[in-house]
Amino acid sequence: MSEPLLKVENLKKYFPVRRSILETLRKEPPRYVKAVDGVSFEIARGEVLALIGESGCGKTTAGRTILRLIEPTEGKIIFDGTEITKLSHEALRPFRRRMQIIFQDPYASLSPRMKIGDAIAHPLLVHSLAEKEEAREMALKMLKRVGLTPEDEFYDRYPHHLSGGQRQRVVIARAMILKPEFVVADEAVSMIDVSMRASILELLESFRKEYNLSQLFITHDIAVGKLIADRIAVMYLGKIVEIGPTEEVLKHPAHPYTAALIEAVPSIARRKKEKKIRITGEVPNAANVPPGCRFHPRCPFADEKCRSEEPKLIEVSHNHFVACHHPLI
Amino acid sequence: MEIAGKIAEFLFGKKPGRGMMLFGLTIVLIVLIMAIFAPWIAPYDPTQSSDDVFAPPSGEHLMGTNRLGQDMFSRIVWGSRIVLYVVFIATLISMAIGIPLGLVSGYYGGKTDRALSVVMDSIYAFPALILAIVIAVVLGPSPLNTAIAISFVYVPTYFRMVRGQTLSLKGQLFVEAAHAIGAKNREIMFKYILPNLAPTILVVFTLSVADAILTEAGLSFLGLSVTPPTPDWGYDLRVGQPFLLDGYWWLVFFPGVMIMLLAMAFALIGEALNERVSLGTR
Amino acid sequence: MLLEVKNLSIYYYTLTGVVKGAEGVSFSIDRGEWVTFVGESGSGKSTVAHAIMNIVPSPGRIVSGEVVFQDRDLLKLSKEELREIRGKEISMIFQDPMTSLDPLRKVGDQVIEVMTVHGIPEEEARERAKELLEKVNLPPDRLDYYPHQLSGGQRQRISIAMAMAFNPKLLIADEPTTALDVIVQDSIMDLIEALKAEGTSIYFVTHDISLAAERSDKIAVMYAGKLVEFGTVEQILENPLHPYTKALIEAVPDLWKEGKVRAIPGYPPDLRNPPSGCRFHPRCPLAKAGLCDAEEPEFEEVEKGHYVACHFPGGWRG
Amino acid sequence: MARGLGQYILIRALMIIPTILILYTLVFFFLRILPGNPVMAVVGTKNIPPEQLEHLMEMAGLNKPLYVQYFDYLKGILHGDFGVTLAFPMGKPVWDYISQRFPATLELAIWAFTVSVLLGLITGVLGATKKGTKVDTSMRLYSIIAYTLFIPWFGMMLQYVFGIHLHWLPTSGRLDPGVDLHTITGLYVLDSILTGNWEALVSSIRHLILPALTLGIVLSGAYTRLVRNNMVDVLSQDFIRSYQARGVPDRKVLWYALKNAFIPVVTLMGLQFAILLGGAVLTETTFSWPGMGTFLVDRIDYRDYNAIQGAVIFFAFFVGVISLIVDIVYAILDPRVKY
Amino acid sequence: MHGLKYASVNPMKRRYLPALLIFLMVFSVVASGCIGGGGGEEKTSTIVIGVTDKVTDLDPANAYDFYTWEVLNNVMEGLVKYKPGTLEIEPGLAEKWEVNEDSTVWTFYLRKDLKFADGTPLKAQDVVRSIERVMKIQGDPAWLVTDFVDRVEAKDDYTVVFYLKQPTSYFLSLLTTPPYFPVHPNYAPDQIDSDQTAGGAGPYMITKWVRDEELVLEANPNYYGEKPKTEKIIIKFYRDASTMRLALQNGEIDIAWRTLRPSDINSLKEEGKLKVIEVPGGFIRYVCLNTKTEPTSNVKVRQALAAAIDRKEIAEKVFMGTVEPLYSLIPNGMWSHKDVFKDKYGDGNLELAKKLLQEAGYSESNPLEIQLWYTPTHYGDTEADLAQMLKEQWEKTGMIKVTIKSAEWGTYVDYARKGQMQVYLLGWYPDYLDPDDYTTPFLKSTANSWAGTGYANPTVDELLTKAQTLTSQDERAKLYEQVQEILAEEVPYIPLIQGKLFVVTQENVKGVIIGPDMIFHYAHLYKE
Repeated sequence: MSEPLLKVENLKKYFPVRRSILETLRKEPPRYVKAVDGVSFEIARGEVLALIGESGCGKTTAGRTILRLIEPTEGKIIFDGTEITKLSHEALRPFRRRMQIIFQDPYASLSPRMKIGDAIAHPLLVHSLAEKEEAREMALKMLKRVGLTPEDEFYDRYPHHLSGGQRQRVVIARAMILKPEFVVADEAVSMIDVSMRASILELLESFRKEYNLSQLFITHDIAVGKLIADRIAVMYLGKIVEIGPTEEVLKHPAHPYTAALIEAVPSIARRKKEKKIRITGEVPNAANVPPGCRFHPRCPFADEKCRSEEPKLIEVSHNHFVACHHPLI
Repeated sequence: MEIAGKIAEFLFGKKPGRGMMLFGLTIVLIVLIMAIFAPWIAPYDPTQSSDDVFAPPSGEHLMGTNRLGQDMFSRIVWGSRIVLYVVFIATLISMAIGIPLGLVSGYYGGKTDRALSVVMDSIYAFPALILAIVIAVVLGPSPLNTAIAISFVYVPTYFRMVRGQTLSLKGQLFVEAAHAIGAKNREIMFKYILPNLAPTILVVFTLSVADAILTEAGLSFLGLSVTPPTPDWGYDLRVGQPFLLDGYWWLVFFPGVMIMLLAMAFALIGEALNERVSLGTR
Repeated sequence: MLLEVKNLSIYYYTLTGVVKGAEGVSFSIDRGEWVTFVGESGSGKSTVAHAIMNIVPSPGRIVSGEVVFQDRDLLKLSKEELREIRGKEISMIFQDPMTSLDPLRKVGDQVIEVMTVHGIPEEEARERAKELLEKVNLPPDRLDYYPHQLSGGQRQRISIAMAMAFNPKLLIADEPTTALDVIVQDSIMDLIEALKAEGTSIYFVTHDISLAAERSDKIAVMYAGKLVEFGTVEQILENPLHPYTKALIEAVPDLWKEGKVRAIPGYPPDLRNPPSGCRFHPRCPLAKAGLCDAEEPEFEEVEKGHYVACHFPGGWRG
Repeated sequence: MARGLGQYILIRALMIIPTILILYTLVFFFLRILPGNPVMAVVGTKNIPPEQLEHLMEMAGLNKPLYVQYFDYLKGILHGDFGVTLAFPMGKPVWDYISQRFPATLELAIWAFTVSVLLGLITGVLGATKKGTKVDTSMRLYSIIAYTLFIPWFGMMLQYVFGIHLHWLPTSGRLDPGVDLHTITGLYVLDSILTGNWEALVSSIRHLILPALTLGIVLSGAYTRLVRNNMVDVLSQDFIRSYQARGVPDRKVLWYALKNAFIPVVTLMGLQFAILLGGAVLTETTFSWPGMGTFLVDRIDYRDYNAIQGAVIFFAFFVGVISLIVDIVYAILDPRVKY
Repeated sequence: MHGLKYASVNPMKRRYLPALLIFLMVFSVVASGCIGGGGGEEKTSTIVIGVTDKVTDLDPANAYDFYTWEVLNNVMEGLVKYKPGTLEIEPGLAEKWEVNEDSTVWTFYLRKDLKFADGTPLKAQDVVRSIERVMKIQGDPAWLVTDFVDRVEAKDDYTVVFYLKQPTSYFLSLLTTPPYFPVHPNYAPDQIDSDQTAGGAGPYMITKWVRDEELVLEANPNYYGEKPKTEKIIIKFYRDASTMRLALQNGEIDIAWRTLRPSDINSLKEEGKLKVIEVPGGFIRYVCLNTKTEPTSNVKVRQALAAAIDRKEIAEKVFMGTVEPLYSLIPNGMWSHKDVFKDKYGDGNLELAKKLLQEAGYSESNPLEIQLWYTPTHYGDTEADLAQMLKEQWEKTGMIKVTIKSAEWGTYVDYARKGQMQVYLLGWYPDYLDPDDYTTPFLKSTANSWAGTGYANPTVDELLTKAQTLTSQDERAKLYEQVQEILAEEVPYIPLIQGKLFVVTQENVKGVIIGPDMIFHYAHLYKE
């Protein structure tokens, strides 16, 4: 395997809990929400890694921290051999061109007062890749490329004239105009109507082929992950609990949590299924992470060891790692 | 042409509040015309006294004459200049200070922001008219000084509005997206945040103009705005007040109505704009 | 027949025009039956749900139709009569658990209130509230919490607890799990299923057809304010007759299905100005000029209990 | 919880200090920009020899360096000493004035405030529940017109109609001449009730009506608008429909909606109170109301530094206290607020 | 039918109607209460007087404004006083007095039956204590004592001797001023006691004092003289003339005293429902001209300005006939008064003004530019009109351009004292009624620094000093006439008008007596 494009090592992001004036005065120790608590993975060129987890598991924070839209607390982010964790903002700018992000909410990720054509052209101007006219031309081409035609008509529209699916195309166009090598797609389709989702996924897939684009695809929907990812990583409370090739993980989930997730997903193809694993309760607050295995309070198999000792990622089959004392395989 | 059409569409298009908008704009336009063409519109010299004192409204004196025999209509016409001058200078000054300060303060945050916010909040929370009175008295009566006194109390209005909006816009995804494409802070502030503030600024502008008109009138009512014989609505109202008891209602009625009509016109425009703005996005 | 909706139309009189939120919708629900309404956002599935309760939010108005519930047209009842039915005979849970509880009042007070407004004494209501919470797997002390102190899933459980207060004949669930994670979604679905087991009919709204697949008895597919297909789960999923239904099934990523998903081309129409003829024709692969764009297809029973509104039902098979 | 609230109040109260400091500093230096001083105002055109002028300046403490004057006064404030007047008369504690004048303003403010909130609630709720109808339109127009009423003009019109024309109500002052009232709080209506003085009660209420209506109506416009918009907002929320769907009677639902709509109104109240105090200056001037507003305007005429500073500081303090109370009320009303 | 609408619920009506009804009920009760009792039952023993002036300081050692002096005159008394309505001095607390030859030692013999309002006896020592107190406190009006009195002694319980610094012919008129009034021992001995209501030995005593709101006077039971005709006088303080006039017309007060606006007086007179009583007053208004700075340092310019003024027009238009034109600093009707400005320039003499301006080098193309200052509140609302009128009159010459400026009182006075204004308006209330008080403070170079005209003329200084020490009125009159001639020639001041006083009362009020001292003695008032 060649050198990975992106390498993340032991990434952590702790947010201090905003203390009230009283707590500050009482000198209570600061508390942290451990949104990302030691995450490591690699993504090869052209590879899609799906990061899956329930809301609040830290997957979104992880995505943003990797792009340094949020400053990491600890850990290393190595992009194409360069550690970008500590780069100054100025030094980071060239990397911004090569790494992009697509957000979940297409309504909020475009400035309401900017024509969508200008929004797409702006990255070119920011990185001095083109003059105004040229940028416009390129933006027009990109509009056509993402299927917003007639493109010159779309160029002058404002976001509120567009539907959610169309906006997401604009967002993708804006990210892709820089021909990035890596993109974080943060729940890129979860706010899009079902009928439209597939086409957005197709669009991303086409760029992947064209640019040999690596993707970190963040989603709560395993079915979507299955559709596009080469590998799947499952996150729970700030940690990756299982990571491996898509087929392998879905067919043979090693972590009880992964298994439960898979079983909870509704399906047309397998309507009346037997439930093997039932987990109860909800994800605890990331400010109070349970000791030991952080999944133990909800785990049907938890024992004393799980309550005290934190499991490490171990390889259960080729390239398939799990952090569990009692893996299912 | 196209832009003009769009502006016209924005202002007069069949949208909610069209009636309010039209009414407001008409009045503002009338007052503006009065101010610009005062020498041609006013039939008399507004400062010239005559022996024809306390004449009731008639064909000769549309709004009657005052105790010195000055033509009230001419004074109202010329008075529009002072009101507009004071109010617009005041609003411009406060915008010129409040908006950039709020933008930078909100965007960068930090200790300066906190200190500035405390100062602005303190002034903001204090009764504006009282502060304006103190400042106006100290600076002495002149339209420019009045404008300064008024602008002083509106700086925090703009500052707080812009700062608050900047703070919330700063957390929006599209700003994060701008970071992600590598835009610089200056670009983000002026290309992404400021344009999104514009509609709110416009609304606050019209509302603060409406408010400033009343503040100006309040200051001149207390005799702090202009020196006679300069025609000024608030001042004329003040000097006309004692004569209300003698039945010379026109001395009080017309200046008062003009003040409120103009303020109302701006408030109506602001209200209509507000509806358009909240309708325009999303 | 528990509920029979006949020719129901709801329009929204907005400032920018009249939005025909739902038009000519007819269907019926039997006792103990679970009917799921699927469709894209804006297809009218929630609007119909609101109309059954006669709580269409302003500026919406029910312009025609009947909602016959246990032989009474709900739309013709007096306020007081309707109030008696709401919350007792028919319960409703809403999409967003964040906003469907009054943020200023303790959830307990809200739960108890459902009972007291229907004539149960306060003390008894309090006791029953505790039981209800247990039923939805919440500790009774949650009664003293404010909504913001609960998670989304917990809040939705509270909503269900309230809906269960009287063993309603009908539960209207308007996308109750959209804002929730899959595991929580699953447990909420279990609760609704438990309610069904006690004899309650379910009117379930979702945009996720796979969610409909698992637990419903019948599926109703809505498109652009119209009911386009209605039938049993098997009929709809295994033998879809409307091209939209088929496209919808194919567009959903499914963990257990191999192969690609296929997007539906085009965009849903603007309901201020819906397309002529069949509303789906601009996106339909089968559309025939001069027919589909001119003539509105009838909503007809094609096989027993399987209704469809299409000029070419199942036409892709050749 | 209770302890938390107590400490919160304390800390929140401490935050009034910077506000006071900022306003004091502003006013202190503003007052000294132009030549002239209170001693001059006292002396006026009187033929007073220079030595005596010097003596008067010394008595007023005006010949000390500016920074000394600045800190001296500040020191006094810390001990609750607002200094003494420097003109007409010289040497009378400013606090005596404030304690005499403030209750008048407070009484006017309370009544005007009540009028404005009541009117705002009634018109706002009316507008919201009949959204889109003529009633709604008229309520919105009411809001704008009320907001743009020019206080002196409106006051004069009321004086003209109810005083001069109809002779129903007095047009100035707080009590009829010759009505004896033993003051306890300085709030005449309250004092009348406390002392069982029926004559004073009627008299003081009659004097209050016109100024309180003037100020109250003008300020109600903002409430109308806010209540209407909030109410429209709240009424469109799911929990309202959810109440309806549960069979909760409409009257109760409206009450719950009102409670929710009222919370942002509470936050407005603090600010409105400040505006109210500003408006009180004009109202007091129009109705010869012997309150803080007229006091301030009079003292500005004399350039009475200490009195102006004292009044401004007191206003700042009072406004701070009001906003503190508003915050506390807010925290009590809204369980989502953390402190 | 169409969803739930609140329109048909109407809980509003049910919820708020009661509140509204209660409000309306209260309102109507209150309103009708006033119709019934608005006129009030006749309380003949009480008279309510409205004023817009303020009582600043109840301590005669510091009070130095007209209205406060009036109140002090009603609750205190001096050793001598003016006979009501005249300038004739008559015995007050002192039943008789003696003066030495060069009028430097004055001996007064007190009445034996003197008591303060609370019954405390008043002795010579109290007089001495009071005078010494004034000298110690050094308040505003202290110079009225310290400039003249060297020391004061009590020979026995009933004899007081004043030793003066220099011969003072008009010492008795000084004695009628409040700084010479004996005060109750309750007054703080060596500091200002602004809110002290113990008073002195006057016909009234203060029974209630709410600053800026109300002052209640009741007849002093221990007063040596005649009992006041009205037991109780209530003084209501108004912020402005309009509200006072309203109160008068509304029947809330019996008398509107200082100061209604000229327009109010005029229309009340025309209306004829109330009595308007006119009293001459010693209050004068004049223009100050800076003799030190360009262009008013040029005497021709000053003369031209004086010539162009039309006092009759001012009196008519600005003051609506409530004042009379004044052609000298010494008021009309006071001995030695001469219409010097009328004789020299006439009224509105534009020709003469133009001629003088031309002589000074100005023309229509090169106009004289001046700044006219006024102060907006101190002299009332008419001040702005006065400034406007002067501007118009001066600009009528075609050779003058006037810019009007204004400053608040405290600043205005400072500007004046520093000589920073060019042409400005001031006014003068007499401290004591003697031509000296209308000349020396203006023209004597050692005494006129307050006015800021910078005027100094050794001849005038000499004339004035001489006039002060002479005792013969005829001889003094000659000197003052001479001074007035010089004043008209050199024009450091241009006299404009002299005020009149107006008392407007309800029909049934009788006994309004105000003398040349302009003090209203309430003791003579009564209602019919």
